[in-house]
Amino acid sequence: MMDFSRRAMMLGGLSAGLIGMPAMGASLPKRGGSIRVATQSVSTADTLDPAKGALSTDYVRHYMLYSGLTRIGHDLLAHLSLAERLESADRITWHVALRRGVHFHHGGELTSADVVFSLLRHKDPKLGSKMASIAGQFVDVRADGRYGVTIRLSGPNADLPAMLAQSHFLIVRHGADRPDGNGTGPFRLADFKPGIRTVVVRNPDYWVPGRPYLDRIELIAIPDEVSRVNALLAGDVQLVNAVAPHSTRRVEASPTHAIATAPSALYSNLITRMDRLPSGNPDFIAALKHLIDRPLVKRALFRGYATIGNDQPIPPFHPYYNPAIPQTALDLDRAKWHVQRGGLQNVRLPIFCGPAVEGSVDMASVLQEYGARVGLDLAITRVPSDGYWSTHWMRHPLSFGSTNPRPTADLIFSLFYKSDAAWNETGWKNPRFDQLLLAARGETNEANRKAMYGEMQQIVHDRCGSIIPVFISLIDGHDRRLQGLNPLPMGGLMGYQFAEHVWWAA
Amino acid sequence: MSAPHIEVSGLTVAVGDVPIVSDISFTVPRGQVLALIGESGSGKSTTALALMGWCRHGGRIAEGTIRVGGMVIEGKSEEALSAIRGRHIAYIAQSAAAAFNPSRRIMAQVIEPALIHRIMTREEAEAKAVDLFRALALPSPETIGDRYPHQVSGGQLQRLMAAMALITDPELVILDEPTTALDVTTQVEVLKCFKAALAQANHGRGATAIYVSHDLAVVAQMADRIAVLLKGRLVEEGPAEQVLTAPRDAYTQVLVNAPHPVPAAPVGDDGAPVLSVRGLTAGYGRVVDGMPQIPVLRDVAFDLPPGGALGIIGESGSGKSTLARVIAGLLPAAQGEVLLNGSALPPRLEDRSLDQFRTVQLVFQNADTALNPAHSVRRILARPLQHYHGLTGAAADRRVAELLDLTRLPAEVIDRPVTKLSGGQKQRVNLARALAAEPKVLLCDEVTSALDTVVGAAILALIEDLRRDLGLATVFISHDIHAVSALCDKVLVLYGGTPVELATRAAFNGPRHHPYTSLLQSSLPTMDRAWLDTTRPPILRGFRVEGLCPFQPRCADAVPGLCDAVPAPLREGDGMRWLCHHSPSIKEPA
Amino acid sequence: MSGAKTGKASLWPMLIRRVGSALLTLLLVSMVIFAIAGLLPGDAAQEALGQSATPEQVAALRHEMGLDQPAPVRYAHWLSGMVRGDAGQSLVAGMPVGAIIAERLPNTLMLAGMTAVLAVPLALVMGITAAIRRGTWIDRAINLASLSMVALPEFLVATVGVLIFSVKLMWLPSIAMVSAEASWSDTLRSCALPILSLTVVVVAQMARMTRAAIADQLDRPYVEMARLKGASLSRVVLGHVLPNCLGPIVNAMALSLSYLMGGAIIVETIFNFPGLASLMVNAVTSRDMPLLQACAMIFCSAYLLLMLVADMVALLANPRLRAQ
Amino acid sequence: MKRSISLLVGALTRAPLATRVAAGFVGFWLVLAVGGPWVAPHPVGAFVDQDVFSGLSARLWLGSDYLGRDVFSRLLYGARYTVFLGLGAALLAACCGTALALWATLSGGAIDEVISRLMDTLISIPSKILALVLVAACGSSLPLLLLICALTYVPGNFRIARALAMNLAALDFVAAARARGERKFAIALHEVLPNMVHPLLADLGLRFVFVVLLLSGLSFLGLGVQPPYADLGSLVRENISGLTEGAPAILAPALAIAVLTVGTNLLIDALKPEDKR
Repeated sequence: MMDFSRRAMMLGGLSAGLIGMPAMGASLPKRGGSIRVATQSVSTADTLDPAKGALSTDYVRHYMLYSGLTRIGHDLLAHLSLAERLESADRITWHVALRRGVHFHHGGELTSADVVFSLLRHKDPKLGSKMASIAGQFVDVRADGRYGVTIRLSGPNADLPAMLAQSHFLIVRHGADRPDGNGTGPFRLADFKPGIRTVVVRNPDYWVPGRPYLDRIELIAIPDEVSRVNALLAGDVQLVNAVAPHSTRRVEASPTHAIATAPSALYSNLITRMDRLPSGNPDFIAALKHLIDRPLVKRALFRGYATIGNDQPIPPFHPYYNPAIPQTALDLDRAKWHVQRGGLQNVRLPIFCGPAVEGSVDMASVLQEYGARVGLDLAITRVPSDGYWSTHWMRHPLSFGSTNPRPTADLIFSLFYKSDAAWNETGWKNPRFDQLLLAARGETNEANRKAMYGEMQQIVHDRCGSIIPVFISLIDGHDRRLQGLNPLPMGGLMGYQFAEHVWWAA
Repeated sequence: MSAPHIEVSGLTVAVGDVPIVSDISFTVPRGQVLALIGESGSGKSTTALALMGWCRHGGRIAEGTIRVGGMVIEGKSEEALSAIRGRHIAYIAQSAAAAFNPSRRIMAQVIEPALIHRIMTREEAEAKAVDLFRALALPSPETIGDRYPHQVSGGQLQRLMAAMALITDPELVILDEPTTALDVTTQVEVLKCFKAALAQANHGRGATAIYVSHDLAVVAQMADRIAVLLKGRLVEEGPAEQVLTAPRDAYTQVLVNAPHPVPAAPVGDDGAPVLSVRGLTAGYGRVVDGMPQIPVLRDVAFDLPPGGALGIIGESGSGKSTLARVIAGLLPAAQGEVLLNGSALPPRLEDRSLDQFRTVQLVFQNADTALNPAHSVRRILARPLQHYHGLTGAAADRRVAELLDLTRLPAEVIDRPVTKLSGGQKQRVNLARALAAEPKVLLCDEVTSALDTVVGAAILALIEDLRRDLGLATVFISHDIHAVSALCDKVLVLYGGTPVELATRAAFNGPRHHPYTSLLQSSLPTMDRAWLDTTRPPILRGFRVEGLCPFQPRCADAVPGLCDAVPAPLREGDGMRWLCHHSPSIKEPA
Repeated sequence: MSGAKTGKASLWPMLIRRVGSALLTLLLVSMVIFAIAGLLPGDAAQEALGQSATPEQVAALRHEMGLDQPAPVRYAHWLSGMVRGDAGQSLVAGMPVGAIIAERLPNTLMLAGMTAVLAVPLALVMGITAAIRRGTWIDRAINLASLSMVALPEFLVATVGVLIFSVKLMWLPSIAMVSAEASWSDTLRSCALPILSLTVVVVAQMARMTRAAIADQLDRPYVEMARLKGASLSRVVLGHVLPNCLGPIVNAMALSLSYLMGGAIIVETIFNFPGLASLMVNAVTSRDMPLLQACAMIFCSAYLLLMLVADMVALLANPRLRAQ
Repeated sequence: MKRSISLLVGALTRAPLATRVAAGFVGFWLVLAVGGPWVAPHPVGAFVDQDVFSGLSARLWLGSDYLGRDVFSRLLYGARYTVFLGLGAALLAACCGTALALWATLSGGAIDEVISRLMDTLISIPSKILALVLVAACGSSLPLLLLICALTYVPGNFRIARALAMNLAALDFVAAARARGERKFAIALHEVLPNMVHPLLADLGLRFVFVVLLLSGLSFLGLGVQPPYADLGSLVRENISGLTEGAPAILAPALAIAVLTVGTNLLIDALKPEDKR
């Protein structure tokens, strides 16, 4: 199990230097080798601009080419990267000291100008940054000498180091309005065809000595899961992400391949809109929560590659997890009682689900199956991925959402559960929750902070219509000769950052 | 005398267990021509093809023996038969237009038998083919082989097919109705060529031949022996002279005393014409100054009194059928008008009234295509009753029964699909459908051409009866000069779309004619076995020149410097109107 | 001969007429595409910014992309560009549409071409064999086999192919990796499975049409005549029948082959083939109208071109039409 | 109608063995499509097996699928969608295509040109992409699926029907009807259409196969029938990862598609009248 004891590091004094990556295989890291990696998403919108990264392929590409100020480690905490120091007294004004002697691929040393440019460009609406709303917190970003940067926030936020670890905030060369891959990352760009492939070669001048190990990586995307696994097994690619749970048997059956899995905070949740009826009826929500056979979902849908959830977004392995909340379980009698108490017999509601949300169609099937037994008529409406997020997600009394792991509990709660959040999926409003959330940001006492987050979890579990049956584990598949792959809960392919850590032991 | 060249005994060809022909036996001495004669469905083609070991429609030689020369035909494998077909036994099909491959050059097809059987090199075969073309009197024998089938005329194709058959010097040639699809004028040429070619075949020794035909007069010209088939059985076989002059079998006697139509009582030329055609010009393609791009009919005019009968004759392509289509409205005229009861019929279908439709009824040539194969007799007849008279239900049923009775059809055919009727019955239904409209004018377009002689004669007799009983004015379009001259009050002769003669029946049956009419009449074969050898050979010089006499290039009586220089005048007199420099009575230019 | 001359003379009006109706068809296609794409929820700006975008951001990007103009204006703008030969700028990739297409068109053409090279002769052999052996067990076997081929979902065919040839035997790659640098033999090997899968998809229909066209001719008198010359059935079919049914056969083939351009989406997906069909799907999901229109125009042109070629072949194969 | 049924039965009792077998298969599927759900041992979405992709057993005749549901029951439900959607779409396409073809043929000129161009338009937009757009725009529903499948195959049917109608329109019985003063509609309905039935029927059989295929292709793209229901093609698609282990969950629906489509076509082949080829 992971060790979460070193948690004070979220504050100013971040753990210095690099994270020692415990290798899974026995062999020692080795230089050389060329691999091909396949992720699951592809688009003509594939980009070299970190700010615009939207898909796993983008994140992987960006982490290969660029470096960030911080990065998330296996302890789920932020660690320093290009920043040598990242400090704040009030958590409003932060001081960054940059590592010296770091060079861009096309020459030129990394300076404060690059960082200021890279952070401020997110605020330009024309750019279309994915992090525009978060970057709104940057009231001011100023160069402080050649290697120093001062960031002033609109309010206290202890999680800035973790936020900056996201791929969107990777550092590009100043003045690069359309970044072309010129970064300080472990690999240099050799070929890029949007929607087709990315080829990178080893950056010999990488600022981390000895890294990376591989000479060349070709990154492609194979959206079809069966094809992706077939390509792995056929030896056409050496590493894939998002292996479906029922495909793991096939990978494990191959003597030359293995899967790498990590529990994660990724979840697909059933969203009941609380500002409408009957989905806002507490009895309706309670009935639904008791209609879900979580072990069945874990077993049948995810073949065990999941962690049972309890209708709140913080997974059991998270530092702030509240273990005191009782687990909700399948209870048809209780569900029926709620249905009758709420006068919900013969309610007919469509559940919007689709391939856009992993497992949603099958979870809806489970729900429909059990719902029929207690008198709820839930009709499955499967809609295509295309347009799902703009037209269906949160738009109906019952729909499914999917939330990727976020670096901090604050981010998850702020983005999806705060009353005024744009993505307040259920549309609930809980003043106590909002108050706790704001207080936790400025709270310096770690124990108090944990207690606050614990109460927030209890409130979401009891009152919110976000139904989270399980947290879905991340499953990568790889050639056994590819070593050093140490899964990270933040995302597949070691939180998309595998490139500089793995080596080829042929 | 040596053993017969062909010996067929006890031949039975069957499809499944149903015999098509049974117990056929005959012999043919080497070098002689045996004619197989009978009506359609009598099994004459089946018998002839069995000599090649070939059975159509899944048939097989069930019983009997066939010997050609020393060769056993029955029971041979396909490979062995392929070695004989086209090499020792050759076949000349009824319709050369269909039997030639439309997409390959003629020469390639003519020499193919020689190449398949590897008896000549390509060069030798082509040289021989050119020789045969010459012998068959084909125009430009050196180059005609380079053309495609659609680029030569039907009569030429039929001769080219003879060349194809003869190129391997076969010992037996099977001719399957080889002139049936041809005009009488062309038939004469082709028959002459065939006769000469057969005699010259096999390096002058002459080929043995089987000549299949329904036309006794044609057979009389060609055959040494005649075999008569009826419903799959051989009823009489013997020397041609004997069969033609002293037939023993009752059926043969019917054939020999060919049922010529009984002349109908003429109808007086009095009363206003029910149908008049004035200066009619029609054709296909864009119309410029009243002249279509491809003119088919030029300046046609006639009158038809109520109850009268007009015959229209001419070779194929002369525009006979087009005339019927123009009157019926299927093809709008470019110029001129059609008057019905004195008032002009709109040229286009869309502008005609229901009553105008009803009054003029067209009976199509081919009942096979004119009757919708998806329908029953009842539905076909009920439709016009409902359409014109609003009759439905029991009233319509009664009228349908009446129509069947009127056309001498048995009542039980009423619910049969038309595909299950015989040819004659179909033509009667075709006629009944027209009568259902209760028309005043009946346009009969070659209504007997697809029928056997006897059946056709019965149809003609029926139409004649109906005309008399119902007072129908009838336009008879036909290539059968006998029938037209017997039945019609007036005869219009078309040549290349131009009316060259319009004669009363008396005048038409008289001795004086337009040269083209004379040619048509003299081209009709007779039972006289010497007829073919005494007819005049055809003439062809130059091409038709617009404005001049259209028949001039083929006219035996054309006067150089006159006919090829001055447009022919329209002359009138003695019950005739004709387009010629010659006066019909004298053979000198007038 | 005069036939050849008049044939040439009548070819031009026909071609001009065809080009005219082709332009009409292209216009119709672009209008239909524009209209139905208008039904789609969201637009390129929204899709590009994703879920997190604020309305102000979307509005700004929309203005940047010119999406704030009314639909007819955008269509007219696109059309006028098209008339000048400018397919416009991709809204999403920020590159000229022509450049994106140029990346993929050769791939699709190569895949379609190679499939045609394999499928057409195979279909001809199957169809001709079945026709020659009409009514025998060979005919029935080919009929059954081709029907079964038509009946199997193409993703199943492709997946079975991958499992056997890539995963099990490791003879062929499971994904198609085409790049300009790869040698011909590498490309061929890499595309072998997609080509085979597509061949299975199209060959059956072509073979059935070939057989039907030939069988239709076998009852013609000229076939009997050729047989009575002593020609074997295979000689008759190859030498006599085939030239006469070239028209319908080529037509059926052209129809099937036109499917290879835009219909190959499933094969492209399974083999990760960078072709036009997946590009078009991509254009739909990212609401990239200029790209979508360009793909539609290419598919439509390919279809029209194939049909034109088919008609020309039919015309040239038929001396009667040729001489008109 | 009664007459055509008795004709069919009569034809079948006299038909060769292969035809009767084909008819048997088709009849079997029709019965399943209508009655399948009543026979199904388990509800279509019920999770009845702990194991996934299990083999044949006495309890689960055709094993379990990728989620542990009963394959046999799902197959019975799936047959309904495939048969009815397939037949419905093929029939709809045939009706529209033939009606347009008759209209175009008998009108000729500009109307023919416009309809033909419209058909070209429809045929040159890839059907699966059209489906993608329409489903994204209108949401997935059975009527929409039916419409998409029908729309896809209208042009193909139109081409064939137009060629047939052109040939028929040149025949004398159509000229006879025109000379009788019949209106276009009556000519199309009474004279031309009855003679197109058999070739169109053969075409219908093939279109049926294509629709079944298109449906499975659409399910591949996630545009198919709504879960927990699935047509046969979707069953193949959702269980495709069982292919390596040869699970009945994928083999059974694949086989079912083959039997259904091949059977339909063999039956239609056999019903072709002898005198028309």
